[in-house]
Amino acid sequence: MLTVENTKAWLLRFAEKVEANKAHLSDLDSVIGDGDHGNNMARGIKAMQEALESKEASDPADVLKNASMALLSKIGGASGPLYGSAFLDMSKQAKEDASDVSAIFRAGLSGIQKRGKAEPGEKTMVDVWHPVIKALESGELTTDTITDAVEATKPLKATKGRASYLGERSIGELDPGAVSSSYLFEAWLEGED
Amino acid sequence: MLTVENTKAWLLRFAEKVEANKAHLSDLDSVIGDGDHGNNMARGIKAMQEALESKEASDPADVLKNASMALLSKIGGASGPLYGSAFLDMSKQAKEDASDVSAIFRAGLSGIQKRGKAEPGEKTMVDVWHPVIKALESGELTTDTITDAVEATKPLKATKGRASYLGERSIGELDPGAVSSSYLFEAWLEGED
Amino acid sequence: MSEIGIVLSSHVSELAEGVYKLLSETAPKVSITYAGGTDDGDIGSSFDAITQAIEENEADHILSFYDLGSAKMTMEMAIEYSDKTVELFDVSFVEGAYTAASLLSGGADYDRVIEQLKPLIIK
Amino acid sequence: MSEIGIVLSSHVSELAEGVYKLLSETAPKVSITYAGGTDDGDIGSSFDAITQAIEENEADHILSFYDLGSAKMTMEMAIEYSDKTVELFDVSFVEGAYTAASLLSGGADYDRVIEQLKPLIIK
Ligand SMILES: Nc1ncnc2c1ncn2[C@@H]1O[C@H](COP(=O)(O)OP(=O)(O)O)[C@@H](O)[C@H]1O
Ligand SMILES: Nc1ncnc2c1ncn2[C@@H]1O[C@H](COP(=O)(O)OP(=O)(O)O)[C@@H](O)[C@H]1O
Ligand SMILES: [Mg+2]
Ligand SMILES: [Mg+2]
Ligand SMILES: [Mg+2]
Ligand SMILES: [Mg+2]
Repeated sequence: MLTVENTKAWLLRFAEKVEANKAHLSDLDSVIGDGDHGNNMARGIKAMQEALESKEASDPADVLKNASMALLSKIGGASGPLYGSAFLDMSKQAKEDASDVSAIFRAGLSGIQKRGKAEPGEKTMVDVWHPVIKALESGELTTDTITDAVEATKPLKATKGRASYLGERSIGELDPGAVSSSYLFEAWLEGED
Repeated sequence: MLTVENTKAWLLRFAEKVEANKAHLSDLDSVIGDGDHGNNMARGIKAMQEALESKEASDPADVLKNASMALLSKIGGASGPLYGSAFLDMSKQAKEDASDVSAIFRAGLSGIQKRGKAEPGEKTMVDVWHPVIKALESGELTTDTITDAVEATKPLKATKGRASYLGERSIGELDPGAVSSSYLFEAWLEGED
Repeated sequence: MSEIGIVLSSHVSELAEGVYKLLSETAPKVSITYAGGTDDGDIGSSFDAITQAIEENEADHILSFYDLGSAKMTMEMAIEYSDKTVELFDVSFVEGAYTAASLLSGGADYDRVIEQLKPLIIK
Repeated sequence: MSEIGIVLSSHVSELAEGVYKLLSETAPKVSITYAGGTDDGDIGSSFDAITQAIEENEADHILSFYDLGSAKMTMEMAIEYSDKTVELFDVSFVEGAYTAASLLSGGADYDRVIEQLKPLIIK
């Protein structure tokens, strides 16, 4: 069940993790992209934090919508419209039913895929969202699921996003967006304890 | 027969005509291009005049080569490398044989075509150079030949250069480069009187 | 003014401005607006800047062009939030936008522009 | 530094600089030089500026990209006057140059770059 409070708390934990790993995210991105994913995400979550503090939210859907707008407007990279779409569609689903968390995350994934057209296996954030949501739906989500999903992006060849320009050369590295997405789910799990 | 003197005099007459018709050339170019052909040519022939005055020339081939370099460096539009190639190849041919003027012009045309890959009928300067040289070779070149060649570019559809982006819409207008080329040949004819 | 406008979305402010200049020279009567880079002037795309480029365009029917994928996705979001009719083309950025601008400036109609853009689809 | 360099030739100074920035972000280890506009800063191409971009590039083997036809022809003249090996690609300007820069930066070899540029040929 999402509430205004646990949603805010979750997103703030997410923000902390991104902030703490900003340099790591950019390093990953500099190998198979343009090296800005950490900066992009840090800019986005800063705006998100400000929005969470300053904007009224009468339900968790509002919280998610405010986060969406901040991430969309401020990230500045491909991950901006992707996280923006994810949170927008999570917000819509939360409006319908704030109790079904799996369905909310599932809506987020479908927002990402609607926007970015990536299927699992293309070495994007989808490769974390997809297995994590499956595990969540069957009640088996652990930090291992998340870590494994991130690791599994290494051998993949990128066929979406900037890394796809590298072709075979993208093999052997973690996908930066997969890593930042893992923070979102880890932050969620920590609230479930 | 080309000499240093008659070559210089011819090119200076060409320069005068371009200067006098600068606005006209740009107007024509603004209809089916980007409106700069007059400015481009004026910039080029100014540099050419300066080169003709300041640079030593021991034979007509040198004169043509100096003109080539000035036009190539300063015109700034498609007509730069085209006139530059024309004069460079005319210079090479004049080096071989300064007495055969038709062969010199023929070399100029082949320089233009090597560079721009245009065939007659594509609504470019080639549509003036080609019939004019044919007339010259058969000893029948008159100002009418030149005027007719220019007029004949009107109904053509451009398939080379910027005007080609207009497709059918390029039909019904004179080609600016055909007009500037006509000045070169009129200036030549005036020296033949 | 042409009834159809053009919006450019690039990752780099200079790139957007440069394409704008190239197009404007040949198509002074087409409304062309652009967004380039993030709000801080970094390389990236700005939802707000793209939205503004769409809104400031004098036309209600807009053909839009982008350089790389993320400028496309941000543009798509902006399109969803806009009331105007904005079409996004997966064509070569500079050449596609230049073709559209030339044709619109020459008075070509919508169908003709679309037809000429087809061979430039590369994304 | 990659052994292969990239030279950009555009009609507009900002456009050349913008593409340079886009490429440099992703390919800091590739020598990329550029020429844009005429010597007076107008829209057009400069033989001298293109020649300089070729000579100043740290590589002797260069892949070159241009926006419109006249930048191509001026580049061709500059290539004829240069001692370096400069290859000119009739590909989409921004996307082609970005593809080449990414691949070179990732350590791809010449053949791989050529192969990836093929689908981007549009001129
Ligand atoms: N089409 C797409 N679908 C899903 N995820 C994508 C797509 N394109 C890029 N991404 C994700 O975005 C991440 C890169 O984000 P970022 O560096 O912020 O943007 P940019 O590539 O524009 O610099 C990638 O690691 C990948 O996970
Ligand atoms: N490929 C080509 N072959 C021959 N002539 C050409 C070609 N492309 C353009 N031209 C000529 O160049 C003229 C335009 O020159 P100009 O306006 O100076 O250059 P730009 O088109 O770059 O602005 C056209 O009118 C045409 O005669
Ligand atoms: Mg990035
Ligand atoms: Mg980026
Ligand atoms: Mg012109
Ligand atoms: Mg021009």
